[in-house]
Amino acid sequence: MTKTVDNEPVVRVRNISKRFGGNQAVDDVSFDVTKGEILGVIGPNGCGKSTLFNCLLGQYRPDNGSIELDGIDVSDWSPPRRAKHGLARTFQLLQIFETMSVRDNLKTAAQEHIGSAARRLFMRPDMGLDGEVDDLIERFRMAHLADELAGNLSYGQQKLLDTAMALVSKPAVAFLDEPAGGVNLTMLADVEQQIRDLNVHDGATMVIVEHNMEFIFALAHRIVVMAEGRVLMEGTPDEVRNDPRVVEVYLGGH
Amino acid sequence: MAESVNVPQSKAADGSDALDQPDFENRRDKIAIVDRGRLSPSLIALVSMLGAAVAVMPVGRAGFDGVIGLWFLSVLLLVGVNVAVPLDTRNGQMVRWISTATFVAFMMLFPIGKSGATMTDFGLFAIFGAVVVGMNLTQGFAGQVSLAPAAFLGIGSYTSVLLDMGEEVTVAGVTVDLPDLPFLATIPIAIVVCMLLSVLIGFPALRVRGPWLAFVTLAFSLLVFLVLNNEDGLTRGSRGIRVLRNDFEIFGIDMLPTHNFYYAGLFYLFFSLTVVWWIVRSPWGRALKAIRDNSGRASSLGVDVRNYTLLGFAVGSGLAGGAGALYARQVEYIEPRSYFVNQTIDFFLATVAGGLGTLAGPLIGGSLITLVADYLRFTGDWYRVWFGLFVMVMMVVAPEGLAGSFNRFRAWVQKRVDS
Amino acid sequence: MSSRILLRFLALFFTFGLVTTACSSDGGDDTDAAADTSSSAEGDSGDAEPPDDGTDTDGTDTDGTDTDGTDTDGGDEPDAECPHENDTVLLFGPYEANQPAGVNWRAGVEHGIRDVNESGGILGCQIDIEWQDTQADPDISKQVVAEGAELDPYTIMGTVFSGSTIVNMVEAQRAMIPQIVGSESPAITDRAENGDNDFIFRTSFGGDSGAPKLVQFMVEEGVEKVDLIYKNDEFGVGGAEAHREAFEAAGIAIGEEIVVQPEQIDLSAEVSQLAATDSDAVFVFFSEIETGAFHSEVAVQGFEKPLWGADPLTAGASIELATPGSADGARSHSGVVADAPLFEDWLAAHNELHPDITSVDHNNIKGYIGVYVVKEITERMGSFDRDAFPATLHCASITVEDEPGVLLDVSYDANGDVDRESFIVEVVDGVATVIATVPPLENLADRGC
Amino acid sequence: MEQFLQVTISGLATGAIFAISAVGFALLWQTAGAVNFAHGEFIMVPAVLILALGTQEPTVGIPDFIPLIGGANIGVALPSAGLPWGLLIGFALTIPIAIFLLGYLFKVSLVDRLLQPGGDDIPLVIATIGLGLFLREYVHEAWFATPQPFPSVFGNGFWRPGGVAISADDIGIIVACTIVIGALQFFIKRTYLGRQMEAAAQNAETARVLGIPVNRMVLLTFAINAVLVTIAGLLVSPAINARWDAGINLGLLAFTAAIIGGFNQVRGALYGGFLVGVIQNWSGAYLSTLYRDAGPLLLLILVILVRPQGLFGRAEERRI
Repeated sequence: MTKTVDNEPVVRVRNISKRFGGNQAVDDVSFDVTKGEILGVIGPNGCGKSTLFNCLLGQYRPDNGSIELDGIDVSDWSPPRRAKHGLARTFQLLQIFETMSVRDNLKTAAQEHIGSAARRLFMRPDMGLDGEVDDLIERFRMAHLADELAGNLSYGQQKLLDTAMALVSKPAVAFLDEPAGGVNLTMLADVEQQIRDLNVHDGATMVIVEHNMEFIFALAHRIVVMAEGRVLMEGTPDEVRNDPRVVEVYLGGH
Repeated sequence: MAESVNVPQSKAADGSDALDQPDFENRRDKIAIVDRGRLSPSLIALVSMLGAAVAVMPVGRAGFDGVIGLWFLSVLLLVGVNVAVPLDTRNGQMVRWISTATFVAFMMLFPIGKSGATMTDFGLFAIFGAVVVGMNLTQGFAGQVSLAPAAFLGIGSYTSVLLDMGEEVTVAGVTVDLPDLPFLATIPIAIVVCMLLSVLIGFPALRVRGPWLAFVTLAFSLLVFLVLNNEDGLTRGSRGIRVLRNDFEIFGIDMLPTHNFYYAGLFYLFFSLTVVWWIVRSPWGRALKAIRDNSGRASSLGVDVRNYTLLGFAVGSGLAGGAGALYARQVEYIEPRSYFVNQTIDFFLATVAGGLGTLAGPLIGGSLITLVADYLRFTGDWYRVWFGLFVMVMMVVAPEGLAGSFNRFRAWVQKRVDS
Repeated sequence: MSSRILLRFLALFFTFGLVTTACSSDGGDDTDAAADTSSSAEGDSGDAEPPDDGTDTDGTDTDGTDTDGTDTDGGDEPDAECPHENDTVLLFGPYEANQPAGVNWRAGVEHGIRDVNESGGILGCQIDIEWQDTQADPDISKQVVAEGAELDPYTIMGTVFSGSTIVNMVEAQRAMIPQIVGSESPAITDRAENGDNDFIFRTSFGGDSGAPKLVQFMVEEGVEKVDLIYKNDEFGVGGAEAHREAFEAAGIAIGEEIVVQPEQIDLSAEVSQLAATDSDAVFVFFSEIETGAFHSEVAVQGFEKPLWGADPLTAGASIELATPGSADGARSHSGVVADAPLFEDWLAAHNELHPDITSVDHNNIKGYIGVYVVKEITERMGSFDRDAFPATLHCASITVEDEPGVLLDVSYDANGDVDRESFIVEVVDGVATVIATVPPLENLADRGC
Repeated sequence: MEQFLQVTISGLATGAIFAISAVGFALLWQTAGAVNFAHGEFIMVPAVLILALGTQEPTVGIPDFIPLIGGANIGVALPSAGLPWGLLIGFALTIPIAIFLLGYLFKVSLVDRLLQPGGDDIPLVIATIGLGLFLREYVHEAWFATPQPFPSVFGNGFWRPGGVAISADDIGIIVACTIVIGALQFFIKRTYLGRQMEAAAQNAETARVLGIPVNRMVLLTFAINAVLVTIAGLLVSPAINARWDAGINLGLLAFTAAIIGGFNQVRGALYGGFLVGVIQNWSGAYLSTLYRDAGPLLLLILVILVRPQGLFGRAEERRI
């Protein structure tokens, strides 16, 4: 695995905490995301990974802590504003626009990042995105499905589309919540290949939450392990693999 | 709300995050998006509706003679062709354009030789149709219920009439001399005033998701009624204002006679349709559709849900305001009662019955509350009883409305033909 | 390939169908219109059939006398031929089928038509009427009158609701058809408001012509200062305005003025305000619903000032809605009162004809009188001349000697307003009782004649 | 001062009308997630039924349900013995009818079909607006178009202690309304059945796992609502008469009271109702009778904008 990672952090997460009633879902989490890397976040069920994502991307307002993008504090921004400035994401449960075509799904994901609101009203409907979107569809090998309604796709294809939607706008960092979740084995390799491809060729920076260990260990440059809302450890896949605490957490978690 | 039952909650006390909170349920609106914002074959459903209205016009209208029979036959054939030919093919494109052209031509040519009463009815159809088109943008495309279209209709009417009369008005002890503007100039002013007002009330109300806009607009429309009814110095209160269609001339054609005035309404209807069609096919429309499909996901992709929804609401209200300016001339007398909540309920039911999120749906709905209602007048108020029942049954059986049902029927037929 | 040809053919076909439809005119042929009329009259006014049948059979029964009548008339005016088919004259009646006022109006008009037809019709022509329901909705009433005008009726009889009349009278004016209405809003006959409408005529007082009479009576009763309470709609505001002027003219001071929302249910704040003033009397301008609540609340708070007001203050419906006994002592001015001894015979005949109508009121009488006004004016003109009708009726006086059917002497001013003898009514033991008769103003000269 | 007391007391009485109208609306919203825009009509229909079934002079009959069958006059006439027996008999007869029509049938035919977990609530809003129109126009066409007098169960008595007039009806409705809402609050919070009901409403899945018959609990909610609207019909109609169009205003005021008070609290409807009634009367007496309705409306808008959970609602339970 070639590691072409700059040391400059593009996203800086500091002391994020979030409490639901009596339950400390996320407890003082800090880490950096460096440009060009794939950062894996793992941990047993209920360790607060998705809550962390929701805090980072603005769906939840954290009790305290901050997130900086390129040195700008975006903690008070609304989710669309964060998205426009390069923080893209997917959700744990599949979230696509089922009644829109694959092509329209991708255009929707891309259009808000270019032009002004007025241009979006008065420009041609495709906003010059046709070529770009078609390229991506081609690369995801869905060209034959481009005009199909997204709801009619198979689950694996939908998952792939979901991931593609997070990446089509070329975000600074893409937060992917279980891109391999529920995808069958034949598609899995495909998903893995696409993600690596985007990372290597386009230099896309990604933070990936994943339960499929094999998948994440193969992809990630660095891995953050969470347990009970806290960061348990941080390191390369090899370090994580060999750390006894991780094993304990997983066994204890079950 | 119901959807919240199994959903993790935002704990933000002021709720400002809530609008952007994703739906973890894979949520699909019950109101299916069947039309996809294209000029659809459901136009034909409309054309046949109008055909029916023409054929069965009550008292003093044309009987069911040979010509009307021919018209019916044409409509039936048009419907048949629309059902049979797949839209995606080149023939399908042609069918679509023929259907649209037929509708436009019908609306343009229909008045020739028709009586004044018929055209009063069709004029009202054109104006109310435009209101329902706007309401459909708010409700069908932006996914928010506005219960203020009648209030905006009223604001539009009064704005336009007061500026047109150019009299002295007194509000809260302050006397202002209003300018005497030409009628045509007051229409855009009415639109802009309504849009500004709707932004003013919509911006805070759309902070959180839920039926809040419905409640706020309901309260707003009651307040508007109170102001219209009570500000005697401004609106002359419950006595109302007699409106004259006197300074309305386009290219030297006096628009005062009922026939000519119908064309003004029709033009405004086409204008509203064009605005909505343009928005729906533009990237804006895609964003609106994405919001309706899954607002949480849309917001995470950079779609500013609040702004888009607000703009959908504002444009819808603006269209109602412009329609109000024409409505005042159509009925030639304005009084606050015409803009009470029961008028809103009519618009609302028309929007739903016609078909949410479709382009032809509002036209069908508009014809239901004007043309068809006129035909059913012999039932007294019973038709309103059936209308209420019809809406309930429709929400249960076919929530996509008449236009949507037609599309579904068409899809069903084509599936059968294919296999 | 062939489908494209088919499509082109279809396109041509549609265009043909479209153009021919669009160019076909409607309502132009008399025969068509008449056929439509008769069929819709049968289909639509189901409950009106008995009287219709009655007139038909009466018509055939009394054929001989009829022709006699026309002969004598015809001697004077040989040209007078009936404007509509089958020797009839067609009227059009827009009315509120869902409101007692509208139903009563229709019953009154039908009663009048029956009586006129039995006595030979107008200039020998039997009256035929086409009814349409306006649902008490101004917009719909406008549409209904526009449609009705296309039947080319001789006159339009209705509507009763002021809010409707003020909207639909534009259509009658445009079609130049005289319109006889039961509405009482002052604005209807105000030439500044109604765009110089020559074709509108009342059958009873407008709020403004009734006012001076009542005020005169109040002066005689020694009232010096009065509080006004009225509801905020066409009826209340217009009425209050007319009475305010009358009070000022008569030198009665006006104390508190309180405006109430239509159909307001809680009047305690308003009543307590009224109780606190030093006026001698309270003048009330409410409809039945508010009046009922008002009587009840006054009884609870117990102030002793006499209540004066318009028709609804003493109307049967208001007394019914108020708590028992609370309406006693209230006095109002009424144009025509069904219970007046003068109308006893008329009332008996009316009840016989329309046994299903329990609350016969002034609207029935107004409808009845309206038909006879049309008859008398037409006979004065000697022909069914719609264009001359307004000029003839404006400033005309019709006495009971001229035409017994008008029940009371009546005179019209130049705007279509009426003046005649009227009544002061007081509620005694829960029943509205006439306590005085007020003579007409007889100042038509002041009102444009 | 006298006037202030007078205005405040009658404001409370009017407020009690709003409160008793609002409580059913709040209950359905809280426990079933159903926003019922036909709620005003739900109060009007039982009032009409009570009148039809129980007036001493059965002038109002059962309407022509189907024109072919024709009307039947089945009013119950009873001798009066100082108490409005006919009214109470009518009330008793109406309760089962209301539970079936406005509870069971409403739930089964509309709510169950239109309100799915995770679904949108707009279809139900639309359908209940249609239902409101249907009920209103049906009563209008089939029964009567004019307001019908409706006697008060508390009689027409009144007292004037210290110059302030208080009628028996005012006192009766304030007391009855407070008792009914208090009892409902007690039932939900303090009884086993009530807690089961609330649990079923808050998290259907968990409740099901815990063995609570969720469906039966939701049905119970609708039945309670039907009883509440019947009581409301009995209590409010003396003041506003039995009218086909009473539902429009009642519905609007019920929304206003429920939202201002906080719709996630049954108690909120009580406070909201009293608040709306008193504010209305105060603004009528001291500001302008023209804008007596504007006070509550402005308060409503303000509450929605600033504190959507209502003045007395609990923020932490707010559902978005």
